[in-house]
Amino acid sequence: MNEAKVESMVWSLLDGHRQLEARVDREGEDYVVAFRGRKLRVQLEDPRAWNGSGAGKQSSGIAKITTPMPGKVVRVLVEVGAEVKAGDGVVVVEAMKMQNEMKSPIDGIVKQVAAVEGATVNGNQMLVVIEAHAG
Amino acid sequence: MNEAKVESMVWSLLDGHRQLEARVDREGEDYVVAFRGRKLRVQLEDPRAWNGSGAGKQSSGIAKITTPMPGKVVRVLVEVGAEVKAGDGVVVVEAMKMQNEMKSPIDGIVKQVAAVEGATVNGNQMLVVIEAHAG
Amino acid sequence: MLRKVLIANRGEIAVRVIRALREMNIPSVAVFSDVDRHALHVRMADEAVGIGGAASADSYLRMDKIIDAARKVGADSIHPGYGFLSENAAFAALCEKEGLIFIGPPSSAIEQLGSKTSARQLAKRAGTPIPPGTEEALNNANEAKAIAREVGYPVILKAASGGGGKGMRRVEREEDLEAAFRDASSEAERSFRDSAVYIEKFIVRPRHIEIQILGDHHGNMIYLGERECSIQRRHQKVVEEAPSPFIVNHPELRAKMGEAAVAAAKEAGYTNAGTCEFLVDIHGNFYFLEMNTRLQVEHPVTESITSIDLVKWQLRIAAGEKLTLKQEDISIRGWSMECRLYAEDADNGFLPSPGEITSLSLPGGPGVRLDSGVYPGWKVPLEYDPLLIKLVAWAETREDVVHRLIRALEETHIGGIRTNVEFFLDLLADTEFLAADLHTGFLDEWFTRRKKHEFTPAEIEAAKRVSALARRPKPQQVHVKSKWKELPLR
Amino acid sequence: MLRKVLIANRGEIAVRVIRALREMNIPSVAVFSDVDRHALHVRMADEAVGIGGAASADSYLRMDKIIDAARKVGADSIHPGYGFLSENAAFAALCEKEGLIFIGPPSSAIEQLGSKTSARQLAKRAGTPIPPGTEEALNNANEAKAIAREVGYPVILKAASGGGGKGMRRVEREEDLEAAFRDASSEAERSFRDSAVYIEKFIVRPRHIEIQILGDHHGNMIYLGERECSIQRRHQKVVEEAPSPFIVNHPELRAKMGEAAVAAAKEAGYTNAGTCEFLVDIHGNFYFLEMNTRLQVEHPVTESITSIDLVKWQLRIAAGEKLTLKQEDISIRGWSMECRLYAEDADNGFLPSPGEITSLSLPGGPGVRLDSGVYPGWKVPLEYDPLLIKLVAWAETREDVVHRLIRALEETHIGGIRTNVEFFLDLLADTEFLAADLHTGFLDEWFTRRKKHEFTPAEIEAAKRVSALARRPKPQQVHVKSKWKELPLR
Repeated sequence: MNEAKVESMVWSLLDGHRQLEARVDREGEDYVVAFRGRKLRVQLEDPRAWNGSGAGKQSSGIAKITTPMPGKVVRVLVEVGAEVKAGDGVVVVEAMKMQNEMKSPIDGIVKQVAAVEGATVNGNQMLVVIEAHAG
Repeated sequence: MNEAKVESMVWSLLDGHRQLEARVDREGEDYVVAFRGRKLRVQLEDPRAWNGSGAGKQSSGIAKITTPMPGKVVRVLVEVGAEVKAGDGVVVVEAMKMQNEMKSPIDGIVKQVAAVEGATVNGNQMLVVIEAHAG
Repeated sequence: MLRKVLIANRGEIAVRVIRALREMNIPSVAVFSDVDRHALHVRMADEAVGIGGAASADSYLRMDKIIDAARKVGADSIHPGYGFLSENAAFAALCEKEGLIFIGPPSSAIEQLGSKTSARQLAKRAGTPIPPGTEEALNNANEAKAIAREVGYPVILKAASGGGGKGMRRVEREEDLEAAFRDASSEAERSFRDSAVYIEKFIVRPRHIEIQILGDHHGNMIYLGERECSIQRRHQKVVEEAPSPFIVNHPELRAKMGEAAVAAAKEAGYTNAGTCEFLVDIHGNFYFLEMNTRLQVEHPVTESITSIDLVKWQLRIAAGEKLTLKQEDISIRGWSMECRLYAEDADNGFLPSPGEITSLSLPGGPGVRLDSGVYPGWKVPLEYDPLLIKLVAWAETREDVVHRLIRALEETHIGGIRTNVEFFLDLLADTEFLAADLHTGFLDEWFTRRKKHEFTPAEIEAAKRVSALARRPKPQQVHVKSKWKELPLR
Repeated sequence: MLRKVLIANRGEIAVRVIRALREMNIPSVAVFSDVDRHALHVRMADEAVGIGGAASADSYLRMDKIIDAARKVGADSIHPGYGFLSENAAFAALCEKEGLIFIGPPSSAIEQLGSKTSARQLAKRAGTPIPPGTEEALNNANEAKAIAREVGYPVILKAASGGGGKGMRRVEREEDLEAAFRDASSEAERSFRDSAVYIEKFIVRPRHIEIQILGDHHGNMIYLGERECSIQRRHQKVVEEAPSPFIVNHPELRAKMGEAAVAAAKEAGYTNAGTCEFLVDIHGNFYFLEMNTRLQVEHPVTESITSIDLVKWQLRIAAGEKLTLKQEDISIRGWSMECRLYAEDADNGFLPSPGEITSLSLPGGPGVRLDSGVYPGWKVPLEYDPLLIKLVAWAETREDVVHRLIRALEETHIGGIRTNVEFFLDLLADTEFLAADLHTGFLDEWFTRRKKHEFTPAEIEAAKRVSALARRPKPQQVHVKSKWKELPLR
């Protein structure tokens, strides 16, 4: 494959005569590669356990609720020690005129609340940790 | 004046309420500042004597003929020791389908010929040095 | 002509207005909140005035600060754009009181058309068809039940002061009406500080088709064809086009709807640019929905097919000029379609995605218009609407314009944040979309059948390759002072 | 339809053709010389083939390599763009022989129209008006003298195989004719390897007005209005517009000239897109100048006012499709004007200015079309034509389009090289230009009265300030390996 770096983070690739223009952006640990408007995520490092939005999808163990986007915490709905059911709202984050309620993915006990009402949060910032009921 | 750097080498300036967007590019020792498509040259350093295209305009002393643009030397019309009159062609440089004949600005003797036929030259590269006749 | 215009807005619409002003040699004044000092609309303006904090309530919604800014710079007129104060009758009235030209309709027209119930009454007086239902706010659920029996289910409850889909509830059966009434009222109270709710017959699989109008202060008013905006999510338009594929097949409707829109606007004493929104059922019955008393986001598609510059006409009309265009001068050529490029994660419930645009490459070539409010390096603030760029295409036919938009979207690269570019690429390739079988529920149905894009093996291979290249550390650029060289390195 | 198209060109025109192909779902193949591996047209193509060295003679003019590339990738057709091989009858003939579709007229038409003298003869046969003079090359200066006496001075000598203003000499008086004949012949010999020269009456203060035509392989041919290209320097067009301000005031000429162009093209057995160039004198007499047997650089202004995509029609016609457009379908809307943005130093004899585009910011908004062949970071090679970007604007009137172009030029920033942006800003503000009193010598006259732009004191102050800011060194970014830290630093 013949690679020509045409701009910073942009390559023109020739595979035989086939031409592909690839634009690369970093997103956290990943690389996002775009071909004609379509983006493909490439993980070069091993994804770290218990980090990122994937972690929230666990149905047992520990769930870390993180923000899917930057925004402002407008409401914290739980306290440490509170019992929550899967689907219960835990924190409300607002960005760009939209309010989004973060929900617990599991039944369990609130172990940690990092979210503070009125605070600005980045994408993927941890808000609440919930530990599943044993068994 | 309130200055906001909005991009690399681009400023938005507020002078009271008047807003000016200034885009800066380096060109050799100078800075070129653009306001709405119009470019203004700013010399921060002292201009060096006998360098750049201004030097070619001397009518006595030494004239260094330099290329006003990158290109290819297609013909060298003089040799060291040759006598030239002001207006005589000394070197022909071609770029982008256009041939440009560099002319001597003074009457004098060719002291040095740096141009080589077929060679690629950069902008402002010295081609020929001519010394004016004494007196 | 106007002497100096302050734009009480931000983003792409402020840029749009500034461009019109520059082409007319009228000085432009931007206003900006603290997070918008670096914004594109500020960079392009002749003058700029800071008006306060990042939150809209502290800046772009502060009437006093905006009037004050206009005074300070000697502006004689204010363009409100869309959103923010654009449909605020109190702001228009304040401008009138302060002797500033509000570039829009008179405050009295905004007032009458601002409440959905009074707009319904007005449309009824003008003979503009309205959906069967009430013109007045309901006092209780029992009133709602009586009317629902009369007009037949399904019905829809709507907040009288509403907009943007808030305070709305569709009801299929009488037993659900009471709960829906309660929900709609309380949502209306929360969103608009007005719990008033009214009821209408729900139009099944309707199209959203709207008529652009222009009226001057000399009694002249025309309509400039229609736009179809049936592609909506959460009652927000996403793709707009002109003409409407439905009207093209029912050409007699254009004049009928146009005249109905003009009649309603005249009844309100309307001037300047405005839009009359209709719901159209499959039989071609059309019903007045509401009047938007401002420039619409989607105005460029009308400009593209009529070759008329709506913003320049807004400015001329505001300056008291006569509308020299006659109804017979308005003709339609080709097809235009707009994609609203948003900073949002279209694969994740359209969550907003503010942040820095780390790289930006935009399309060009024939038939492509870009109304952008951003630039590479701009940090999209989280406080405002996530609209980044309007990508508008024009071509000879609807099929051609869809292909042109796809080509243009493929040329678009917005790095660092998530956008809906791929959502549009998928939607525009949909066969039912191409068949123009549109209705306001189209997107909800489409999401369930949406096909996932498959990358080719060559693309996947290439992606890995360039990621590795991107990761490769650059040759170490260590600037070492010369004396360091003399140190003994092990 | 065509199966796969190879574009035997580079720069903005290759990009233009690739965009049309992508919108029609036809695979595109770029070719590139060694210095063009990173060029924009390569980045946008589906396939790309290297064809040799930087010099055109080693790559873009190598018929064998281009045919070979088409074979390798399985292309069935070749679009020649403009320049390079586009008007080379031998290349068109080679394509025909090799069974490849040449997207342009048949080689026989190029052949007949390629020599100015045979084109003159052909136009005469077709009844298309030609300037008084010879149809045949002159044998000597005495023949020239005899004809000059007949048609009257001033006369012009032209190279029979010429183009681009080379081998041309205007002669005012008989005593200058002999020297001019010698000069023109030798320049023609040097430039075109053909010393043949012919003579014509010189039209004083003529306008350059040209007619766009389209013809299919089924005997249908139409004209698509005119373009005025009177703004020239060294016989090179710089600003083009459509319609022509002169024709707008003499509307009967459009059909007359259009029919004359079609007659000449039919006489040559012409197909596909072509342009018939005329000189028009102040009385409205028009004279056949030459036929350009290819797409013109300035085709977008015709596309803008007719709403017809010329490149897509080139492709359809080449594929054997019928021209479904009838003459009565062609109508003109608004006004369009093009500025050719060149890498050149407009303040210094328009010397080419190749080099790296260190920063690039392009205009957008309503009525702006950009046909660009460059991107930020692209190093403009010195081997080719310095055209970077065509900035095309459309608006309702000529005055509006000039103001729009000025606004768009003010939004344009091309850093690192010199361009003619400021030249256009000055020219478009000229009152005689606005008055549309154009002729081919307009620019020469304008240069003598050109006003120098004056910066405001605030701008000069700001320029110094930002230069100082730009100069300020960044905090030293030294990446030191950890073990170095342990070294004893004095």
